[in-house]
Amino acid sequence: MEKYILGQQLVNGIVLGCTYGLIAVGYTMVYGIIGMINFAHGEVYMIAAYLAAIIIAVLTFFGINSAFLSLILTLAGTIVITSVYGWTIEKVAYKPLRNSPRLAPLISAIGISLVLQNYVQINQGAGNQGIPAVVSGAIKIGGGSNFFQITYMQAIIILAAVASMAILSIIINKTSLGRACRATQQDPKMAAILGIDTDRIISTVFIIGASMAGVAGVLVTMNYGSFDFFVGFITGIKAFTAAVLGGIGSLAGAMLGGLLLGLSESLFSGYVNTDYKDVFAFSLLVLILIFRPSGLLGRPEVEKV
Amino acid sequence: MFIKNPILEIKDLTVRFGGIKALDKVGFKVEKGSITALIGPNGAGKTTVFNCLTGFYKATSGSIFLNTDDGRVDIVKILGEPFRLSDFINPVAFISRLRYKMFGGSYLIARAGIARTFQNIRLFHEMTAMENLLVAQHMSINRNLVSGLLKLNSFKEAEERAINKAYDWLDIMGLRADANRFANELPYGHRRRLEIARAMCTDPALICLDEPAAGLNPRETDELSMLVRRLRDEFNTTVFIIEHDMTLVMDISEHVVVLNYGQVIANNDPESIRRDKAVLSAYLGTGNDD
Amino acid sequence: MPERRFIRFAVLIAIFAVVIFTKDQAYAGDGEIRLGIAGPHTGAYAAFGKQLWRGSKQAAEDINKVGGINGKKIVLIKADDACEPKQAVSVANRLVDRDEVAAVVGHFCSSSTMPASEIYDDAGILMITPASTNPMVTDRNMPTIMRNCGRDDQQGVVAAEFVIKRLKAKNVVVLHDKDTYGRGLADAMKEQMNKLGTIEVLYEGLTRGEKDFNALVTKIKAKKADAVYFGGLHTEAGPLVRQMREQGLTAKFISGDGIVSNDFIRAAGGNKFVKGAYMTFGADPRKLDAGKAVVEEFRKSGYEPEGYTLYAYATVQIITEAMKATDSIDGEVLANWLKANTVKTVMGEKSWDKKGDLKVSDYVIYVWTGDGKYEEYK
Amino acid sequence: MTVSSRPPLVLILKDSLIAGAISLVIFGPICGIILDGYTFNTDFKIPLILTSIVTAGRFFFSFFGLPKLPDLSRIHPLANRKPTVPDKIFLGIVFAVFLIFPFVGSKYWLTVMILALIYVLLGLGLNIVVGLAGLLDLGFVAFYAVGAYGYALGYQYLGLGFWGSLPFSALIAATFGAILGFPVLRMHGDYLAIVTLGFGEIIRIVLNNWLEFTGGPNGVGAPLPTLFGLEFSRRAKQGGTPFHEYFNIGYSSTYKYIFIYLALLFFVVVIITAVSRLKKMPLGRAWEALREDEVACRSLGLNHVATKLSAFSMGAMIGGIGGVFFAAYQGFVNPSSFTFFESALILAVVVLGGLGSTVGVVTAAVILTILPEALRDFAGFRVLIFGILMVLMMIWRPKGLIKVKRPVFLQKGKG
Repeated sequence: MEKYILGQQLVNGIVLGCTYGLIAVGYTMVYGIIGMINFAHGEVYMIAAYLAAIIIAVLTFFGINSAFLSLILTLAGTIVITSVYGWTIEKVAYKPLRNSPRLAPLISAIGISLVLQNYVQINQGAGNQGIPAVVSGAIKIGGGSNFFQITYMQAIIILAAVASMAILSIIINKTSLGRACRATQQDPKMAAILGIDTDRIISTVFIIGASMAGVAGVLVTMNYGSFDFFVGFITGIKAFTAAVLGGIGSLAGAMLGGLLLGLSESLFSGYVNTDYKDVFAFSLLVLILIFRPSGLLGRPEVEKV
Repeated sequence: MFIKNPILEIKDLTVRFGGIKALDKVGFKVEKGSITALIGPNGAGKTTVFNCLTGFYKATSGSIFLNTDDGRVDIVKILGEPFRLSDFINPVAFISRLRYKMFGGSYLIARAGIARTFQNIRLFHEMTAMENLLVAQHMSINRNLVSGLLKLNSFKEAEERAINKAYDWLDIMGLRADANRFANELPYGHRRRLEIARAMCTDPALICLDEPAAGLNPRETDELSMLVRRLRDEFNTTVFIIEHDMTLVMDISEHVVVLNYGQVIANNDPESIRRDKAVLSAYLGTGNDD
Repeated sequence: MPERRFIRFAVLIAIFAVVIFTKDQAYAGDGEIRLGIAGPHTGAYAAFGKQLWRGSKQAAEDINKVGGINGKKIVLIKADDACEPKQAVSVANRLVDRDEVAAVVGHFCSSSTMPASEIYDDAGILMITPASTNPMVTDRNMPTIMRNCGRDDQQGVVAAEFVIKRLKAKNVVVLHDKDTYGRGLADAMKEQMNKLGTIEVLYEGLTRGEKDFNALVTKIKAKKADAVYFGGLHTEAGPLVRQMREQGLTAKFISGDGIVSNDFIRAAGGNKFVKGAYMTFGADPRKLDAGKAVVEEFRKSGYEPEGYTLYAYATVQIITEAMKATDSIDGEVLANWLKANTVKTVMGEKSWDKKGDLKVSDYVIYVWTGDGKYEEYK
Repeated sequence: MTVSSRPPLVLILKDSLIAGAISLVIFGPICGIILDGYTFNTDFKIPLILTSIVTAGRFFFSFFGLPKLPDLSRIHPLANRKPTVPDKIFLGIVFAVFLIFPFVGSKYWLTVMILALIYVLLGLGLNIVVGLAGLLDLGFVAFYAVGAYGYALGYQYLGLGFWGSLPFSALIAATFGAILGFPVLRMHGDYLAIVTLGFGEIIRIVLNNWLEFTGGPNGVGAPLPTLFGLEFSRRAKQGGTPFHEYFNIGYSSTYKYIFIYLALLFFVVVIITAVSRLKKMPLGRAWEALREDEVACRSLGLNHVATKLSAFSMGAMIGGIGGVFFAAYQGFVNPSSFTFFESALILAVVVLGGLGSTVGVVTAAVILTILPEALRDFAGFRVLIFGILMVLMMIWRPKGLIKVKRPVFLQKGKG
């Protein structure tokens, strides 16, 4: 029995971790490129949740019910629209503040997230929204009352996380776009001098981050079945924590941080106490940062004298 | 070269960055009241020496001692060194080590009497020249919160003194006009001088100048050499200087230490340094002399 | 020339200040009676704010149709506290001073109701909350603070009795959402259950706003629970019950009036998940003959009068009755009258004890049927 | 985009059309397709309106250029400059307005102004940490909470009154500041930010869960402040005589607010003076130097550890005082008043005001508190508009409303 419970807890943790990771990517990339905490990112995830539900509803209206098809279409549609959101947010709220003190964009980000929350609430109503179970069923390991399971939806989340990580790291490390990104990250001025259109790169990064949030939004919503205009906030904070934990600016770090956070949460609440699981998560963060001041995989900043 | 009364004693100073040895058993002394130059080709480890004795890098091994009029200071110790086995037998040593480990740090070195400037100027850019100098006098002026908040006379007087001292230094550096301008709006040469003034405001026994002439035009360089001499003659501060400009070095310094590949290859007076084969080969590349 | 600029600026500030701060002084509407509808009209709990608003609006319209209160029309004033104590206080002051309301319907969240009630008590204005079930609301003996809903301790008792006596549960898990309402409810239930000699196998709080309770559910599973009591709102109850079912946990799920809303189904993501979930709630007004007509009216306008809608409606009725009878808007007078008399409302006859709580708390058990409705559990 | 360099009309049109298309993608689904259970209703009126507004607006602006906004930077910060005569007049008028306000303003606005002053205090506190010492703190609400609970619990367990618990809470808050300071000393910039954020959350969660001590979500009642044993409540609750009975005048809760307001104003003035003096003192200079360049500070013998800690605890102390007043004004504290959003708001006060500028903090605090209240008439759109204004203000003045001027040091005797 015990080992099945443990297994289940590990599954819970990993799935939760993957969702954090997917969102953390957005934070970590944006931070890496313009060194700013994009507090509105969580809200993009929230918008994605709504879009997912809307698209599903429209699809069923047109009589498209095959799980596979609706999953793909929803993902595609959501990614496109959230990317537009990400792009617009950057243009509207951050680009005008490109060369101003680093806290200015932070505040306008907070403003934007207020705007998005209320914009959605006014249009879609404050109530809880739901999304029908698109994919159901589970892989059971063990039998009788002694088993632990991975629902297909959870499996999809894990796969999606792995896949998008792979794709992203290919983009970043192999393509010329990725090279431009890294160059901009190293030294925007120099990159610009070398003829890299840094504005375009920055927009691209926002688009990528937003589409990751889109993926997370769709899958997580399908997994938990419900959402409201407030889900962006908590998830955002958690994902940001994950990004920092893994070393903000590093892709793998985001994923690792996500998994670590997810596992620590589920194991702590599973075996110790749910009331204090966030306290534990944050204390863990503090401890790790004390011993590795720039996160698990973040490159340590050397004191240049 | 014989040092009768050293202010600085460096013994077997070794610094490793990962695999590479930046410094390898570097050892030399600096005469009190002298102008000593540390030269060597790029990457020879000059700045590393500075960073060690001003506490920004921790030496892998070796010792650094500073003898000021107020006594002898073990630089490595006040930076907080790793515990040794013996500490666990000897509580006193343990406690002192623990204290330095927790509260020690490079700032204690400045308090011990070493001031420095930086290769890439490090001023407080968003503050005025005046404030830069006042910050530097932080230790010497009245820091009592209450008297400050209540603007007691004791505080006013201390502040007055600090301001006057700062102005004196601005005069010496010929920066009086810039007193209330932002540091980052000063021209390059002025910044260099302001940084030296700031260092001097801490009343150091030993001042370490890291390539002070870099980026200065000949005229400014000449002024600088004058200045360095004044620092020593008028304020009897020992000057320890890293410089690439050989004419300047040979002109002002009485004692030259040459580093190459993290090792001292020569340690003598300028004249003999000029004629030193190792130095020549180090500078002229391969050792094919004559 | 900066000097002038300063003085001009300063004078501007002065004028500006005097203008806004004094403009909304004297503004006593004649021929109308104002009621403040205070609740979370924005923010995470706006869903409930909507219920309050719809209910009171309907009531006001109906009453005004038949001549209002002694000829005076009822005017409603929307007061948003977003369930934040800070905002609750300033909105309460606004209602008292600026809008000069005669009485207040609200607030919703107990954590807002308590600080706000201090203001109303101070100003001697009648406040009747249709939703704040936390005992402390009326236990602080404030004469003009009353409630038109049950208390958590009553509700918790009913729930505990049900779980132990009817469901015969052995391993009971008690959960709450760490908030005033939820935790109060859970504690009340726990206490009663312990009195009945059953000690819960697990008592924990989950975090509001989160959606993933899988870890907790797995833990419950490990405890071999056969009943799970949750003190909280549908926003968390939904995902919780869904994840229980998804992990193949068949334990009974019982909660309070925080999940009385079709949003509960959506929060759970489908009827199949909420089927068989129990909850404690006042005798369903939609079933009472008194309410039939009203409910029809709501349904005609395409709105299902769920949750607190009719509570709000009834509260407006109660205030109206009191004002008609006493022809006064003085809080103490109204409160005393209400505590002495019985009022017929859309939810049946209501009467109050000295503290301002309902004499009869008619909590009963409901069960969610598989078709998106809930019905009394016999 | 200014009037001077106007692109050709064709480009403008193309540009606006693109903007339109994008806004259609943005508004279309969310405003156009309203979810209703698992089905939906469509209403394409709103998105179309919005889209056309955006298109038209874009066209208008790129055609006529953006409107010029008034420039506030000429309003000199009075705190860190030798006040000249007009400055003093200005200060005097402002102070007078604040002073007479409670006697002319309505009670509602009085309470709003009390909140505003509380935010001024918080802003001043955070300004020391973020504005002067340059340490980004996203968990400042923690100290606010500590102060508020220090008052409420101090009364409950130690019987401390208002005046007693001011120093008490301030001290506790300062201690917490130092405690938080220690672990985060090695961290830089945004790592510090997230850790402080976590700290704030931890405090809130503990306050919420520790039912036995803090009353958990139910919160704790806080006593009303007293003046020489006079109470401002209708009935005496703390064994004193009610204010109105003492002067035998009719009871009005306004007295209570006036008193809190004036006491608060007093503290604000004191702290503003203190902070503006600190800036001209070694400690204040050390903070700013630390913000500018830590390495250089160390090379000058500045103990960066002590300096950072002092900034943290000093800021925390002021935050704690703010908390005490909040509790006194609220008469009740519970954890839901101390969420992360609160920290964000305080940070907004500081940044919008202009990092390091005292006048800025005051202005921003007043604006950010009055705004949401003034917007109440917009009911549902209130917070939306508030958010939009926040963004616009940031874009309008990225460096904050008020630009910091440095103090000028002249040598006595000589020029």
